[in-house]
Amino acid sequence: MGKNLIEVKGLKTYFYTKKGVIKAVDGVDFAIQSGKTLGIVGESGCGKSITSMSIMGLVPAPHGKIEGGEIFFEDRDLLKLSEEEMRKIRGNDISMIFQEPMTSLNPVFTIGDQITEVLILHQKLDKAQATKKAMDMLTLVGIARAEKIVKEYPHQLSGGMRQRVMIAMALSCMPKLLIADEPTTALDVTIQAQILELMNGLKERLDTAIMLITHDLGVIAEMADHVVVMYAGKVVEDASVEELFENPKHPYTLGLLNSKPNMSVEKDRLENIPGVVPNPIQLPEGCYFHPRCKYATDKCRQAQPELKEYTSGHKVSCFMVHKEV
Amino acid sequence: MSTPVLEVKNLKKYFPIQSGFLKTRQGDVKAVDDISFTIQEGQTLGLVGESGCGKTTAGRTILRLTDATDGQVLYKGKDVFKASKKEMMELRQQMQIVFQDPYSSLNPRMTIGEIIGEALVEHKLYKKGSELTDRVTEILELCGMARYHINRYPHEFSGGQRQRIGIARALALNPSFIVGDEPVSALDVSIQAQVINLMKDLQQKLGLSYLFISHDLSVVKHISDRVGVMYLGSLVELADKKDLYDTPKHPYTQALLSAIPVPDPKKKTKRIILQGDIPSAANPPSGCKFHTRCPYAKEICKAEVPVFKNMGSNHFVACHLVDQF
Amino acid sequence: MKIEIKKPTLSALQEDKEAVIGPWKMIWIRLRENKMALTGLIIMGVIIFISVFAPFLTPYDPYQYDFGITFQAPSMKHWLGTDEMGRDYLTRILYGGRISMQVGLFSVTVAIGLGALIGGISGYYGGWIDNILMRVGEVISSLPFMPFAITISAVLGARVKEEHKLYLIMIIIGTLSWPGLARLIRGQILSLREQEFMQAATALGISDRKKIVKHLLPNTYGYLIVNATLGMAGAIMSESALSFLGLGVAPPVPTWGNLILYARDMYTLMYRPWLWVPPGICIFLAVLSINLIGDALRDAVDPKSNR
Amino acid sequence: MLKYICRRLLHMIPVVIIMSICIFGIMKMAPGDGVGYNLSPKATPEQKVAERKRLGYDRPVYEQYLRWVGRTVQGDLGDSSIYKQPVSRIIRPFIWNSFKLNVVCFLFSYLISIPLGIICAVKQYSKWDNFWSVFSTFGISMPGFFFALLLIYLFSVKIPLFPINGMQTPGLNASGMTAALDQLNHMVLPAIVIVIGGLAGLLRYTRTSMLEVIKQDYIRTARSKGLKEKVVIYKHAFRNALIPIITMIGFEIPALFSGFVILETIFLWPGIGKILMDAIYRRDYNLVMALNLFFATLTLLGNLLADIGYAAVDPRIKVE
Repeated sequence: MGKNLIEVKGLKTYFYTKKGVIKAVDGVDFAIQSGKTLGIVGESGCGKSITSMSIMGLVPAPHGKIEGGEIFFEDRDLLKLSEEEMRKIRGNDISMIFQEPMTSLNPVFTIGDQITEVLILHQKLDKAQATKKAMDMLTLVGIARAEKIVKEYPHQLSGGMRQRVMIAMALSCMPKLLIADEPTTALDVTIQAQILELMNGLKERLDTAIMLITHDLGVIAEMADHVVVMYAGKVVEDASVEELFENPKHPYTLGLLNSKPNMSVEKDRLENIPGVVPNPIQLPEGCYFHPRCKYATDKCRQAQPELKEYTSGHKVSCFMVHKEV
Repeated sequence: MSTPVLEVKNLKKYFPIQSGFLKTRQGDVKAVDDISFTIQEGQTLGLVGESGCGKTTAGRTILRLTDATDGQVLYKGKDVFKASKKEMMELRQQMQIVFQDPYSSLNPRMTIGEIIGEALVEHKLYKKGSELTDRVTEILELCGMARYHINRYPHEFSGGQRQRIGIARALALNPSFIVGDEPVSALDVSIQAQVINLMKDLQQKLGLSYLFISHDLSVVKHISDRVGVMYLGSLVELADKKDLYDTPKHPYTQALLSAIPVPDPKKKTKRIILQGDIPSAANPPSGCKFHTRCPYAKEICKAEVPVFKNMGSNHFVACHLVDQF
Repeated sequence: MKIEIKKPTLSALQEDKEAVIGPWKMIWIRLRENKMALTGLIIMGVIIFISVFAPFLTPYDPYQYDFGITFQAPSMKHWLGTDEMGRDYLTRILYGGRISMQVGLFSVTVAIGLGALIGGISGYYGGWIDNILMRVGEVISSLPFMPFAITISAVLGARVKEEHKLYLIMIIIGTLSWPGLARLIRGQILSLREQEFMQAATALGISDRKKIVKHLLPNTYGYLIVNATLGMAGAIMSESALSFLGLGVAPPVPTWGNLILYARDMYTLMYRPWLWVPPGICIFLAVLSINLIGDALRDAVDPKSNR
Repeated sequence: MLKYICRRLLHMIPVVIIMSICIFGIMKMAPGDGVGYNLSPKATPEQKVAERKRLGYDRPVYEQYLRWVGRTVQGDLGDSSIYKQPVSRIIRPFIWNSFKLNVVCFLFSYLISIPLGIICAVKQYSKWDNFWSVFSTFGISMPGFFFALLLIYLFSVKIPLFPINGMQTPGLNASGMTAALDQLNHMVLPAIVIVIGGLAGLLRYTRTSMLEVIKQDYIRTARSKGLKEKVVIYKHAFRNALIPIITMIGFEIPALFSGFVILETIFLWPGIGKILMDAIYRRDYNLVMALNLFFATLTLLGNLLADIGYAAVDPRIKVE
């Protein structure tokens, strides 16, 4: 076991809206080791993106607020840092790529401007050095004709190319952690394959830890070393990737795995999870998953299960799994 | 083999590119460029391809939602494009469509009852009144919704429910053929499974035939009997599901299949990564449109358009080099 | 133990107790929650009330002159004094409100009617019709509004009877302000036409007429109302400005705009503020309340907040 | 870029043609035959016919139109009946007077409203933002002429700080600095009216477009790079918000001139707005036509400038 690069403990991020409080992230724990990839899986609204924004210190104010918890990054609690200190970490030690490559780049600046901006800011390079480095980075992410691309604007590039640019930009300061929020969801399958291969290759070369957020279990299996499954703002299962796919324990994880048609196993019907994701303002009593869980008992309706170790390195948050019913 | 419900012969749909002061025609986007296939009664044909390959346009042209440039579509032997206004009204009862976007596909100013019942009144099958309400209720219940939903508006429903309403609307006229235009792509995985199961159940109960358009190969595999693969407006391969997925013959299909991330960390197979981006449909490559990205491309591929030929047991492939694989 | 949930509509069941909220009701609820809009609605309500019930609120006739009591200062008998012909000034303001609001309303109706019709035709049919209509709109919106309105009013005004000038003003304001609206409606229809529910309507064999009446138009009402509201504010302003220049509605018919005309007399401007400040405040309040309502409506009908 | 400008100019040709027809048509509808002013009132019918013939009014309308266009293109706008001089010569000083007032106000309202709008957007819902929101709603609801009258009443009549109207103190025979200051003093009140009116609208506009931009994904990207909030707002967001603002500016230039008509009349500022009113009251149709032509040209120029500014800020425009 390596050392933890980042450790999130009891993170709570709430949003205060007119209709009530949304507990977008409600007590989340996980850790990522240097150079490893952690996959965070969950459906829309489970709080996975807000978790990443909390780590970056970019929870949209004034509605959103981090209400509790600690985020240790190299032994420093990010939540206790000043905005000034946090800014030195953003884009430098921790950087991020987003789901929508088409809208994540500023349309009125050239690709070169946007990459060199980070380098000039964090690495204190001058314009010429930064431009050279930017071109190196573009070459690294597999963009030929880098010297031409730096002078182009985002609208002149395809979606796949833009995501490569985003990656080049995010990696240009050699961050220790790269947060990738659904990096391939908006891309076509063949382009997705390109980007995933690129990310895997770069991870090995640069020794960057990756926090990969996705709803696609296939991508997780492909990329991650360790997996965290989230549901309604909570972690429901936490295991190594092999363990999770071989021995999924939480009914939600099971449901997720079974509801995706499998290419290798022919099934007549998909096993689905009935119902819908609960309204974040009126979360059900007890275990948040119980209204959709076919094993739910009275206890599940009343008390909230804790995330506890099931076997070594495999944590589950379910009464049934821990035989506490 | 039963009788074909739908025969598509050499279907073409070109969109003119206009520009300049006088809106002169500068060329064509060949969105659908000469595709042919048939769908048997009670069966599902899956149409897969990446964005911009023309699969959506194909679906809409078949239903005559836009006028075709050339070609023929026969519904149970009747030429759809040559049908008179009156004949078309009858055909509309037989052929329906379910859309991708659960938000824009329902008119926000109409109640669910109006959305589903509208066509029944228009086709003079029912008069407004309790009988109509009963029929609408029946359809709603068939799709897993309830009677009290009738007076509600679309904005009150979740994505999955909206998609059910979309299906209910399509079923109202009792059609026998339905085009599903990415009907589950906008949904979360667990909701996707619900809608796919619903579509399969309805197919069995009502003997429907589907043209299922999707970019998700695993979903298509699950629901289809036969699968066609499109690239830049053309079909490159068309075969029974098992043949296509087990022994893909076109290099594009092979790459596409190998590009899908498999939700099994142990199966990290070596994948074929296609280089480059999908070319623009406004300016497609000469010869075989795939040659710019094909790992096996030869001189002939740049010069000649490959024939879409039957390789036995109705397995069609458009590739010069197919015999070498 | 196992609990099977048969239908995936549980959360919908829970919501069942709530009343059905239609799109219009939702707009109304959002409007009611907005304090600014509420203020606007109240001011507007008062203005409409006094305009409609003017005859019952004052014992005087706005046209009844009495040269014995010209230019009196405000008193208990004449709250805002009298004008140069001895007419009760408050009465003239009350009746002036009627005319100003009418002109505003009719001008907007003309503008909306033309804009919706032309924008609708342009958007729905496209092609060369669209090209020509939009070019014409472009020309009209390139005409500088005030100088043109003044010129037309002066040129045509000389050919029109004084009592018909009212209608001339309405038509001038209306015809000069439709293009912006037409462009908006056109854009709206173009984007609606591509919406999947329009495709669905085609697939269901819904007739063209019904597609327009039931699917297209209801989805543009929101925008129309917002623009009608904001347009009315503009129309009231334009009318008052034209009348102030003596090129709008001509006395003796009172409007808020031509009542301020007294201020062009230096003596009145300096020593009889009650003869020009009250109508000015009336215009300001009317326009303000309409703007407040319009702004709130714009937020309330925004389809993005529907999701 | 040059090609783009040429294309925009080409695009303007039909607009100019239709516009000139409109102007000509309106003037043709004017009462009277426009012959009067060159002749003495006692002119015989024969003299009138001769004069009509000399002016070409006996020709078919389209021919008159073409002749008018021909003359206009050559810079001949006819004679003014008030001033008995060629229109093209007399309007020049008036344009200059309007321009002086306009440029000052224009720069002022922009310099104030754009930064204010940005701050309001950044501090959305703060007290500061609320104050300016209310201010701008009041500002756009206030009829300019009424506001002008109020200012005159308050600051010229009640507290005599500024002159009531005019462009210079009558009888003041000064030059240089004194004259300039005198003129500046006369400009204060009209300038306040215009600046506040323009500011209200523009502030709102800047705020809205800034708010729209701040929501975009690329702003999140900029923040995630660790950029200072100032850089995020003033570099990344503002550059994008500028695109709609420039369009607005294009429309605003002629609108400011338009608003002048009323204000110049109230303040007796000898600019083109005021002489338009004089010309209208005294039926000097050649002058009216020329001024309308000037306003229209200005509008088109404003649109063209906006298009160019647009292309300069938004790299996406050029490739289209």
